[in-house]
Amino acid sequence: MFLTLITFLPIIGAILLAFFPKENEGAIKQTALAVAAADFLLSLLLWTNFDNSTHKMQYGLNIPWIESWGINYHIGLDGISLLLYVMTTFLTMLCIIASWEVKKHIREYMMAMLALSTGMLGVFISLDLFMFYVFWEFQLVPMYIIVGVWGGPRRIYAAVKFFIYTAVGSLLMLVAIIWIYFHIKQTTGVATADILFITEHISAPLDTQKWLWLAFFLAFAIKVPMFPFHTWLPDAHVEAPTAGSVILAGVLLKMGTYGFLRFNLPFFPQASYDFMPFIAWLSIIGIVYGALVSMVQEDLKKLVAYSSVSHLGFVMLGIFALNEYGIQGALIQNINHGISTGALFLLVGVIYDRRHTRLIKEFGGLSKQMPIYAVCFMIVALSSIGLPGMNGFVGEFLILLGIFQVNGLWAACATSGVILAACYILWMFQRVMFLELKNPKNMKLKDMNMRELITIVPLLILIFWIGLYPKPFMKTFDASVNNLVSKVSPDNFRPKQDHNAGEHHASLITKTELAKLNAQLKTSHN
Amino acid sequence: MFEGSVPIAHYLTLSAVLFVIGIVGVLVRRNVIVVFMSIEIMLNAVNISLIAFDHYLNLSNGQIFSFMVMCVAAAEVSVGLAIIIALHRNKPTVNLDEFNLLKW
Amino acid sequence: MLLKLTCLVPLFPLIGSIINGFFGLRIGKNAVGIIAAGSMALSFLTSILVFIGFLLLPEGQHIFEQVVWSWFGAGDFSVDFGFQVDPLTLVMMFVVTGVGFIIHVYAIGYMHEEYSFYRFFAYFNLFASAMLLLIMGNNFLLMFIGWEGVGCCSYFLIGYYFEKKSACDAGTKAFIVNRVGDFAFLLAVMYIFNIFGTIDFSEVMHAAPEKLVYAGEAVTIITMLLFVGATGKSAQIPLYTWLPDAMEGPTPVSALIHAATMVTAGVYMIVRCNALFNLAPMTMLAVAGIGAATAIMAATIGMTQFDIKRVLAYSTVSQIGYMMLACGVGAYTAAIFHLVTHAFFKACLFLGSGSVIHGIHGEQDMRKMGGLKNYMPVTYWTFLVSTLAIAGIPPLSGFFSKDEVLYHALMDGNIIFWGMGISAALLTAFYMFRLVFMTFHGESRVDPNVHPHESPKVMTMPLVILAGLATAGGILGIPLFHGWHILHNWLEPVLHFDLANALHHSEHILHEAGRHAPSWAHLLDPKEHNIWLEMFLMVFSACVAITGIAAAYIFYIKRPDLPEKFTKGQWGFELVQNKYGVDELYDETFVKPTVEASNLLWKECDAKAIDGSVIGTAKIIGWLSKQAQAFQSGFVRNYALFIAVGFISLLLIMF
Amino acid sequence: MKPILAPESIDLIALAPVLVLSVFAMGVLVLDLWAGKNKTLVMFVSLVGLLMTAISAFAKNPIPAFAFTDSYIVDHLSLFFTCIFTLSSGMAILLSEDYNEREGIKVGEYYALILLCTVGMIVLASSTDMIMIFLGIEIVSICLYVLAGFKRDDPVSNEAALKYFLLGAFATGFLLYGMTLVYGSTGSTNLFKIADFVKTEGAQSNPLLLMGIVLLVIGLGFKVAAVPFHMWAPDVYQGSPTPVTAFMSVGPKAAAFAAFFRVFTEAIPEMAPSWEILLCVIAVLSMFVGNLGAIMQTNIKRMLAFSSISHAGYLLIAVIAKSSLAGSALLFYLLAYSFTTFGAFGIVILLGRKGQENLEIENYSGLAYKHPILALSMTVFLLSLGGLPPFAGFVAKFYIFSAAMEEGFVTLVIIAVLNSAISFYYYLKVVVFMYMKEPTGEFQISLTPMTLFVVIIGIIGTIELGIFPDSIIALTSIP
Amino acid sequence: MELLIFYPIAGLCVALALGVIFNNSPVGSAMCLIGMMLGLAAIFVLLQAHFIAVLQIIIYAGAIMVLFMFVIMLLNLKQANSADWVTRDKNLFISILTGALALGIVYKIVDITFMANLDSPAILPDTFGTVATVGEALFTDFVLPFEVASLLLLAAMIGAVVLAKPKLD
Repeated sequence: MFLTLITFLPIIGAILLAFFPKENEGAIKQTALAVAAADFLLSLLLWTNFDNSTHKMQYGLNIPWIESWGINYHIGLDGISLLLYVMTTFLTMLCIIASWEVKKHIREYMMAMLALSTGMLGVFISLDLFMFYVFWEFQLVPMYIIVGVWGGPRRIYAAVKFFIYTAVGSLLMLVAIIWIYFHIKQTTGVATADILFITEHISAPLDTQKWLWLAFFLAFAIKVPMFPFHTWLPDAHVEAPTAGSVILAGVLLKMGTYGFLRFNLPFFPQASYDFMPFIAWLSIIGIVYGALVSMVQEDLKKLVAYSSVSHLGFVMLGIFALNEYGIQGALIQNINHGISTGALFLLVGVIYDRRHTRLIKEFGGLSKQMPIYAVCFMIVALSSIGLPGMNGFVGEFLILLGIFQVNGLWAACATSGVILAACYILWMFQRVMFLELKNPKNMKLKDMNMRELITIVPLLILIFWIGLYPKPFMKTFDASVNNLVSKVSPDNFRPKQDHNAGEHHASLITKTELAKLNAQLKTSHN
Repeated sequence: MFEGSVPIAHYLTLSAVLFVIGIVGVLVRRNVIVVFMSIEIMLNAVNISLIAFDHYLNLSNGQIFSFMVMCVAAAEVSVGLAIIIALHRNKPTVNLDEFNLLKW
Repeated sequence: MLLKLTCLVPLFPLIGSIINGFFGLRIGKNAVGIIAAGSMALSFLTSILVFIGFLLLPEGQHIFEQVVWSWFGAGDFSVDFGFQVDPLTLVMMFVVTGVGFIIHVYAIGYMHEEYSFYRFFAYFNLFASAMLLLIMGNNFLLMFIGWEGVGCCSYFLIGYYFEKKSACDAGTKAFIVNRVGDFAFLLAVMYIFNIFGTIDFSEVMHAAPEKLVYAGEAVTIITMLLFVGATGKSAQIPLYTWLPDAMEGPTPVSALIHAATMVTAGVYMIVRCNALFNLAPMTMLAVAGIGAATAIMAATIGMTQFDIKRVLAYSTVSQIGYMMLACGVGAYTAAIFHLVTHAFFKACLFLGSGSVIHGIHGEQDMRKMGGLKNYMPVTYWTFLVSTLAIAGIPPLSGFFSKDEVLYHALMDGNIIFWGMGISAALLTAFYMFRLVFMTFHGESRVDPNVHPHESPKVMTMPLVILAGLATAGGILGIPLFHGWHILHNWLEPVLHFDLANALHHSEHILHEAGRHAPSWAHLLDPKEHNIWLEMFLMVFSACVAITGIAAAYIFYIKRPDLPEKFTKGQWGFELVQNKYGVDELYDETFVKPTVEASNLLWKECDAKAIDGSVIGTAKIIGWLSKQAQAFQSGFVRNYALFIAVGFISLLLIMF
Repeated sequence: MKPILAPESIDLIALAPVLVLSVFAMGVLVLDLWAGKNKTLVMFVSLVGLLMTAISAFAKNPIPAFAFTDSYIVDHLSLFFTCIFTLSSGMAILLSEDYNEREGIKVGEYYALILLCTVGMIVLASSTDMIMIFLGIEIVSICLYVLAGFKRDDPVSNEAALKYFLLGAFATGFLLYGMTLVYGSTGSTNLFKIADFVKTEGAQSNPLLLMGIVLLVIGLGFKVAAVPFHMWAPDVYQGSPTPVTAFMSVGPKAAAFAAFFRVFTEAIPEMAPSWEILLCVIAVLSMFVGNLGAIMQTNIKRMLAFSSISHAGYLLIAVIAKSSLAGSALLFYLLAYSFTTFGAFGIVILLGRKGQENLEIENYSGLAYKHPILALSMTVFLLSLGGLPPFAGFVAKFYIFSAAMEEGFVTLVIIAVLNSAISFYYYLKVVVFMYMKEPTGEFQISLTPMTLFVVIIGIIGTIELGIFPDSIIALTSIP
Repeated sequence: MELLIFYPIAGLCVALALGVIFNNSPVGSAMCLIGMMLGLAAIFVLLQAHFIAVLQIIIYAGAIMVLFMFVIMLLNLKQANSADWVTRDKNLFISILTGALALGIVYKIVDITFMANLDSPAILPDTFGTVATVGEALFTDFVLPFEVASLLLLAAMIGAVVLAKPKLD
């Protein structure tokens, strides 16, 4: 019930705002902020009361919704969704602060923001396929409006592209959902779309599994976005208003990775295992490709957008390592990307508000004019290239560790992304912040004001917190991930002897192999 | 050789031929009235097969049916001609191709 | 218990940097300087306390670990935020904190004119604490924090004059080149975890002989990767190119980061991992080879440069080459010994050069110097002492360390390494004295309207101290009597390695895995320490050094015209002078292609191919919709026609 | 000669809705003579008539009940359809009130025709004899011919009427021919008898029957505006008075689908293998042509016409699936569709004013900031038409797709799904204009009560069916 | 005997039908149509559907055609303008297509018709097709359609009035 309240609080707020007079902008903004902040604080309660020891769904609520189809209003949080949930409320709050200066149709803007928030929260809590789909599609609309109304010059193109592109994927997922619904109905005789139940009972033959897997994959891969499906992202990011980009990068993309963890892996473990190399290579291409392309961007936001492609490649790689290291790394990297990239977008927004351009060549030498800004930017930049001691490193290392367990080559290719990340971020930083302050337009730029600092500082704190002491975050999903891994671990599928040994541990004994030797010895004794 | 009755297929063929002639009429003529007549031809053609089937099956549904068809035809004619008159009021022509405001 | 203070050692500079970073602008320069230097002093004193505490440890315990908190982990992987103190760490701690403190003091004087004084010291302290983290971390990842941390700080400090393009480029270059090394390091760590299930130094080193096969694939790959990491940090072939450019930074930075401490991190890491390297003869060969090659190549370049700091930079590269050579032949003690002495005299040299530059208002070209010894005596004398030390003139520190390296190169390595080493020594002596002569002797070529002057006390005192250390540093390892060798005995617990046991294990493992083990018997036959040979070598290398000096004297004092004559139009010289064109080579082979490829990817692949296909689909749909519209001709006749066509086609489908 | 005995199968209770409504229709005609200029009274009477019809539909139970020698049936399908018809006619009348006021259509016959049309629909939905079906269709069509041309002074309206009439009559010919052939090859006009005959005699391969089916497909396909028999729809929808357009795109379509469903699932389910393919082709074509055609449109009525073509495609999927679940899906879809469509057309009407109908999509620019509520509801309707959750359209689509999926028409469902992705484009286009463009002209919108009322009903229905569809689903589900 | 009567009449009907659609003047077409309908009546007689035959003459040839003529006169359509023919202007393609189409359809239908094995005609009683028989069916089994037809006509009537009235009050 509490969870329901938190989830729907924002949209209630939005409806409330509808009755505010247009002119009374102050009140509108304050109310919106109040709602968002309240939501965030309440969601913090969820975190503090969360029981880390179990993978079971918590704060669950399961009441019939469409009885004749056996569809329920079934919600709950587990380790995988908790942090994303909290991050959503958190970023929503920050975004509302960040868009304090929005002039045009402020009321509609805030309403859209809050509605969007509910949509995203709903995605993370729903434990019923039908309900999940409802939220999954619903949140497109406010985002579409935000991009399309308050965006840049090509906003309409970007918005429509975003909407249609995402919709195409999701609709195929819908087909898969219906298929599963009937499959379950036939096999178990229960008409239900309950995710947990399905996870328990789904037993499709492998080839069907693969088709279904692909259907889900398309939906999520477009959302993530994975390599060949990423082209909507730069447009959307570039055109979206600052807050829009932050939400887009911070939460919407995570919904894709979340989907992989919630559906593809548990529903179709065998298929996931079979598709592992395919995903791995796509992710690796994404990592390198994203990095290379962002290196030559002239528009700051575009650069960040492509860097997201690269980062999300890491996340996907981690998920499809199919072991604790990888998946935990992926989850924490989700959060990290939300924080770092979100912060980057906020910072880009700061200079965009002042100069109304994002072209790198327009800037240079800013750190002389706005030192605080430069410092914040530096910290965020370093965290996004994964400097150890900052958040980025924790995730990336775990992910690479995880994928290394599977295949050293993949790990090596992926790690090269680390170098390229340094290249594009530092080069960009140099061109924007360093060198002489030539452009007269930049001569009298103001440094960050209080409001902007308020939006950035919490993120900076998080950057170091997660970088140096991520335990409080990581322990939330420990149990859930272990449970997940126990389901999807490749050992369940691959022929029993560990063929890693054959390939690249040639002349050494891995832990597993030692264990096996001991086991043999024991058996020989008895 | 002139003994025996006409095989039903021939009646059907006749009706088919007339039906198609009706179609062609609709397709090739631009005069509303004539197009309309062609449609009447089609209905009549159908009547033939209805009766023929009745004759073949010794039933009376077909005749009822064709009776209804005639009602319908009458109704349609009245309405249709009314429409044509209404049209003519605004635009004194019966050339179908000149009614071309609505397209694309 | 004193050892509990360990965690404070890196903490003090960190606090100092935070204070300076946030409030530096308000509290004024003096306060900033005091805080910065003070924090270093504090951590130096703390290290002394830790040292005492370490000495008080019960007999046989040679390592102390202090876990501050558990950093992160997943599944059975977990890594602590913990420090470890052992003899090696202590040595490095003293070098870093001690030399670091001195250089901080010097910097107060040197940077005094700077506006963003506080920024400099914030970075500087931050660097110190990162460096301490690097050497004190008790596992690979913590070391990696320091490892990247120092890289990052050096990036800031090289780019300290961020309005100079060259400075920014140099900084970025340094960072990225280092990243290449880090990339290998990271892979090595993962591989290590894959095998050992832990990344704790002590555990890994302890388990190495049981888990790894001597000369096996795994250990070779791991050590190779680690070594690549080391080449990145320690500016060895092929990743050395960033170090000379790094001289864009302020001189104290060059002294502390690019001479005394950071660049030696690679050597430290290899010594730290000696247990792994001992198992990988091939890697060792590579280490030694690269080291020797770097030593010679850098020395040759050093002979041809005219920028005083660049000369020193190349000499640094070449000296680190020595250390690598030592590591490569298994003479870890020698490596560390040379590291320490090098820290002393190279720091002194850099600071001296800084003092010179400061004295003649920022001129760095030696051709515009000369005859300065009268203007700045202190600088001159200290500089001379350090030069003698690096040239290897007994009884200065450099002599002993370098000599030990060469001895081991001959004994444990082979004659080629020794040959390379000794020739490098010759070149060193030559170009260092070339430097001295061009700078301090001969007639002044200084720009007349510049009036050279000696630097203030705060800058000269450190010079004196360092010169003293450079002189006396040799005591650490004078091999007078067999086995009497302070450093050697001190480091024994860290470097102890039982080869026989390791080989035994390897055979066992291979047997288990059903493979056949090669015979390693010959590796075990003992080598005796030949005191007389060592004596002979000492004398020989001393002569070599003197020869070098003499050559330099002839070239730059007696017959200043000779260099011209020899170098004029020599393509060889040209080649060497522009550093064998390695920078250009890298530019052509890596940088440019990458950028072009990226542009291609973006403009062609992304915009045209991938996004093109998306937009193309949309276009196709639009076109189709135009067609669909075209049917709506508005003629009843056509509509009827469609019905008829539909009729016939349905009939065709049906039948 | 012996006297003719009235058969005992005459059952006026079963026929109640038809009787009530026809009585009211005539009543309205008579009333119109006295009512004079102000037609409000007439309107109310006809609304009452519709209400009573809806009630009287439930008079007969238990259902299913047969009457008139099995040529008339009262079952779940016909009952629910009757409700949909009355609802849609009611909304149409409400819409017409203000519209007619504005456009100066002050004729009582208008209402009488709508009522008669509704009678036709009811007959169509509940008759199980081809003759009845034919008559039903004809009643509906003739009323619509007239209604389409009701703006007599407007050449566009006339043209719409003419086109509709000529093509309708043309298609009637096909339908008739088809029925004839079916009758000839099965020896009966009664759907159940036909079914029996087909089952027992195994006439699956009888060529005459097959051709009859083809012709039936054409005739009915024309009524539901399925490709390639759809060409009339855009023109007629655009030309007719807007309320009539709304009415046409819901009631008669629904009725035609009722007939479609009855004929194909009750008379010739045995022949499914042979007609499935035909319907699949038509359905796919309808979806594609409908959506593609809509993309380029600038006139909103025309756009909605094309979209209704594509919806016909979706609905055909239900006919193809032909399970009882499909029937329920059909009902639900049509209900949702009627709410949504009437809401949308209501707003279209609200935006127009005398002499300037504002039917171009450009006219919607910036509506969101002048009349946010209107814009929002329009958005809701359009998204619901596109099938976006949480609105009625989504649940309806989900329902139909499920039905098809259960019968194993996966490919068909995938095509449908992709089509709704295309459809988002043009639905969003309107949203783009409303929200993302600056206003071009001034809006002079008089929020007339009746129309507003319809819009509100539409909104309520759309959201209710979208978020809490359970009750309705329970109603629609055929036992 | 039947044959002798059937084929000429059938031929005549077809000819007249063609006459309807290929006749330049509407009046001519109407005349042909009347003729055709009479021919059909004859064919109905051949089929012993006397009642329908009569209706055919009364309703079609009588009422409906009169209506047609009436309208033609009302709108006094003269010789159709030359644009009346599709075949006489650019849309040649369409017309050819239509011709091909027509022949195709005819062929197809006839083909199908002969495919069906319709060779066991029932033995007809004398009462077949008499007013009595048809009437009885009409008022027993088909009473509902009969009634509904009245509604149809009502609707048509209203419609005709509404549309054709010179001016609506």
